[in-house]
Amino acid sequence: MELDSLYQEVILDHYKRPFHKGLSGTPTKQVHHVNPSCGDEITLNIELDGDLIRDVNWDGVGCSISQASVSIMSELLIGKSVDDAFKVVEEFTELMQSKGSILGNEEVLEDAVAFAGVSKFPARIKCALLGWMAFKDAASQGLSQQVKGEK
Amino acid sequence: MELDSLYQEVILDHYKRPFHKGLSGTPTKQVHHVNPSCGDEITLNIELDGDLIRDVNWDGVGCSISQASVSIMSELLIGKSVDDAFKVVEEFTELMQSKGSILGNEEVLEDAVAFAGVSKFPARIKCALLGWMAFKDAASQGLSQQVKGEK
Amino acid sequence: MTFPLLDAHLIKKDFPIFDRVMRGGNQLVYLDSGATSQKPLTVLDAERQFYTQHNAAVHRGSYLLAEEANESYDNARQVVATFLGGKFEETIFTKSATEALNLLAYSFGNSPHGDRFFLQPGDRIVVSEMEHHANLIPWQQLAKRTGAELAWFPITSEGRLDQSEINTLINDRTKIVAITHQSNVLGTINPLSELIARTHEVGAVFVLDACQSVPHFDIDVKELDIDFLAFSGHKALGPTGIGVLWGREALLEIMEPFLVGGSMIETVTMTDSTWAPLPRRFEAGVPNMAQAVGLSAALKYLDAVGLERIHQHELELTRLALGFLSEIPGVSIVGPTDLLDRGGVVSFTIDGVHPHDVGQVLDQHGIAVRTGHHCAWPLMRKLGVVGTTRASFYLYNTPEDVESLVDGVKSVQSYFKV
Amino acid sequence: MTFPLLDAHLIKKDFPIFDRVMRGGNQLVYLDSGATSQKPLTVLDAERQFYTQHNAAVHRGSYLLAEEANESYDNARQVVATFLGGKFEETIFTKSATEALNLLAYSFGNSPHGDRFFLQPGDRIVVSEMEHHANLIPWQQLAKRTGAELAWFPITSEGRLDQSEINTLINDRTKIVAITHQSNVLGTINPLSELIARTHEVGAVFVLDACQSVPHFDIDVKELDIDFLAFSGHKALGPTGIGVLWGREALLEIMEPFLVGGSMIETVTMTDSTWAPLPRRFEAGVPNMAQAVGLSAALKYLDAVGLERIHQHELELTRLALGFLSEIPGVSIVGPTDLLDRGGVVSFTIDGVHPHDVGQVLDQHGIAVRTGHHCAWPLMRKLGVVGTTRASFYLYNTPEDVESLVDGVKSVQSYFKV
Ligand SMILES: Cc1ncc(COP(=O)(O)O)c(C=O)c1O
Ligand SMILES: Cc1ncc(COP(=O)(O)O)c(C=O)c1O
Repeated sequence: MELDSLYQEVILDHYKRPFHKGLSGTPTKQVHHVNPSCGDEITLNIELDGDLIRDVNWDGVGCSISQASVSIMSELLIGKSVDDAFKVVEEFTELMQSKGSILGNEEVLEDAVAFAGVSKFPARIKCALLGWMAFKDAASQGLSQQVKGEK
Repeated sequence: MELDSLYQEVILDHYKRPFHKGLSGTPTKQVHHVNPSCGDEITLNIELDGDLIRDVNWDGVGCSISQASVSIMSELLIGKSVDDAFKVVEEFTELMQSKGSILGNEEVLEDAVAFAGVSKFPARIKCALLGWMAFKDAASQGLSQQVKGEK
Repeated sequence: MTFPLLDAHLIKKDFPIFDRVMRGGNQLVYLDSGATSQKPLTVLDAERQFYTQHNAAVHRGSYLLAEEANESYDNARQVVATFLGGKFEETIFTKSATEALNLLAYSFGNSPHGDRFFLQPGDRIVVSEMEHHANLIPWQQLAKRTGAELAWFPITSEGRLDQSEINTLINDRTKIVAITHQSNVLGTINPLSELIARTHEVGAVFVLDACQSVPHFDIDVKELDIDFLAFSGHKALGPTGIGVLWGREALLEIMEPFLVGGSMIETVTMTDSTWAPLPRRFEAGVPNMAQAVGLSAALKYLDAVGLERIHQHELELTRLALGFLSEIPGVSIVGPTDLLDRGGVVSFTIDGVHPHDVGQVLDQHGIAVRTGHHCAWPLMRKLGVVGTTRASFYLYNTPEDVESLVDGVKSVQSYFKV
Repeated sequence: MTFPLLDAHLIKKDFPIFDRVMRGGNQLVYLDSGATSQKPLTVLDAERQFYTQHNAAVHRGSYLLAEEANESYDNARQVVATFLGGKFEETIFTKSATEALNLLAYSFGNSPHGDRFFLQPGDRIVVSEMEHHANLIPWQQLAKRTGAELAWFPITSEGRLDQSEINTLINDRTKIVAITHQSNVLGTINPLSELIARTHEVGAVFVLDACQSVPHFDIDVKELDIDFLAFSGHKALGPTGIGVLWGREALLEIMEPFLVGGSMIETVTMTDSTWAPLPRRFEAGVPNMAQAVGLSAALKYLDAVGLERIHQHELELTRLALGFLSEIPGVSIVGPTDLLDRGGVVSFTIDGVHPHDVGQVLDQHGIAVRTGHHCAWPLMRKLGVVGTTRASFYLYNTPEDVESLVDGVKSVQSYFKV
């Protein structure tokens, strides 16, 4: 069934038991993003140590796709350098815009390749990207904050 | 030809040699009316003596229909009581809205029956009515001015 | 099951879109008429007829096509006016209900000091907590621009307008009261008579957002005794790109214009303009002529079927839906659960499944519902939900559509194992 | 006579209205495209296809029809953006050019104190004496509301923009310069490069009224280096009820919204709202989806024929018309009599016959022209005429149409014995 390409098992698992959910720690930067068409919201904390992503945690409301996506993303990006993380974000964004034409690079995206099916459902792409856009925003702001020595 | 029902000889005559054109006298009331869609304009003077229409004169720019109509109207209404004039105006308005279904009462409208054909040309009805509406406005205002003793 | 009121199966045949095949090879079960309605062939044909036979700019030419275009456009306006129980001069074509409501807000905002519609700090605008953004934000922003205060009717836990504080809410400083006729989320039909009486008692004007009522049941602006009304053509079987503002003649006549430009003027110099009489004063530019003609064909179609029959038909579908859905464990109706003062809109939530996911699974069955906040975010917050799934009914919906919905909801639950 | 550029006879066949029979049993000679254009079948079919296959409210549903409606609407926007040489985000659908220009004026008027677009006494808005009311009155009224000053370029006796005082007219206090690309009365195409350079030199924004240019010749917003552009779909073979505002992204991004309501928000509470990113911030409510789709089909049709060919074709017709008409005693051309910087619009007067009467006699021959002030009253006063008769050409006009016009003009003179 077409639907199963959207709702992969790993997505439903992360939806039911999300990782890194709950705001904690002393974030370098906190951002709040909204998807105006469906009302999904996310607050995302990033903790940086120079270029290193020490922690990502978040809270929010949203559908299975948006919740699972941010859960898988957090797991994937913690411990990476911001540069490397941005490459992953780029790869994921590309996958989302592929309209089902690519499967996604499992080396880079790991569990996040499960979202390949989302790209065939235009209305859900924004759900899958919500957390990633929040991360990108937080990381960029966090970095430049550190550079300016505001931290 | 259909066109000849619009441009009756008497209309073209009045267009070329309009009656009572040129503002003069000491009007009881002067009004200025405009047809915004085509830009036709008229300034109309009315001179009342109680209920009696002593004079109507006017100036303006406009098409053959609007110019001839006010010319014929002036000729027709001068010397009548305002009450009688209003009845003529009503009869003329009805003729204009008849979409060609009536010929007009020649007893009341005299030369103005020549405009019967205009009612089949919706875009020209406003041209034919411009002067009559100005007259109605001027007469009503003139009357109530006299009543209030403002004259 | 007998539905003697309306043969929706037959009506469906007038709407070509029902021939489409949806995801999973399913037939279309369209339950999103609250967002936009489908269009009968007669509406599409009316538009095409205008374009292929009578297309010319209205108000602007004296040739035959222009006369015909004028006549088509005037006739369309008369049909809408009659449908609402109003006058030709009182019926303004806009592009949507949203524009109609903004027209009011901007026109009031343009009023010179001392004018009836002039707003200043201390003045009050009253709305309700169940407004669609289109009948909230224009007033909210007008309040901000003028310093006036925005106040609102709360809603009860059942999703009805709480009118208990009506006399303090609508007070002497109130200039405008703007309320929806039927909630697009809850289906609640608001009882208006006291609201309108109180509004007029304090000398304010009453604006009715009739987006969800005009297409679905009989209304008459004179009987209601309202001052302004707005609705959108696309929710009433009509084309997109057309809406209507109806206003009391005496009020429209003293209002400032909104959009300015061609066709709405009397005279123009470089530095000054005067305005044309109603209704043209509020319609600047070459208007949406074909859409007006299409809308009038839509309203004629509704009239031919009969608004009262449509309303009763929708109520029957609602009765079915409420009955079946509330029997399913884990499903909660959002809004009134009885048929009192209610239209054909049923919102609900499913425990453990986000509305967006509900909609996705239903889509796989060919069922089109709306999910999310329905452009009524303040209402969602008040109800304490992130969103709902909403089924909205119209004259082409059948009892079988409701059964499909109910089966679909059950399959959502089994898919997500809740 | 050979017209190698374009086979207008063949093109006519794409437009069903040319099958109509007019007054006097004549074929339609449509010379009023300056007011509104006729529509090719492909545009009508595109709209119908949207309604019968993909109709749903955009931005609002996750079911298949809604996805398709979104895609149709997005594609339409991309077609328009590409046609203009702009970006997707910069391309806003309105109901008309009139709405687009009012959008700018109201948005600027909504700017908070100190903002780039905030206007106050001492500031200046510059237009020209040849503006259509749609590009005059919004600025005139904005000036009144804010206390800013309205200044204008005069025109020469030949009907060209008099730019001799450009540096004093566009001065340091100037915030907005709004000029038409091509006069709808005179056919004059205004040379823009100095105007735009001077506008930017003083830090003002340049607004182009492209109603008479976008449908008729190739333009590119980036090459022109303008800041805003407005045009109407119905003059470009598209449906009624659709217009476009194009704006530079960096400017649109800092502008206040105009119409407010659904779909243009980010978050909403009872007392406050934040706005969605471009282009949605400027499109409140369920949009004119079918009309957007129709417009994109129209622009594709124009592209397929080729804008440069269309322009050259219109120039050839204009050359013919100017030549023949100026040979007739008693006929005076209003506007430039050569082809330099000129489009396919020819205005003229006939001694002793009022334009309205000219139009009436031409109508009897099946010829549709526009007569009167053409929504440009200040220009009429400047030219010292009560109105003109205007023939405007488009891709479906043939040399025979021009001959009919010329014959018609002669019969006007003989009918009125002048
Ligand atoms: C030069 C010009 N500007 C603006 C407009 C206004 O266009 P619309 O009435 O379609 O909004 C027109 C046409 O009427 C025009 O010719
Ligand atoms: C109650 C209500 N008001 C206003 C609107 C706005 O209508 P539109 O988007 O057609 O302008 C809608 C529909 O979206 C609605 O349901």
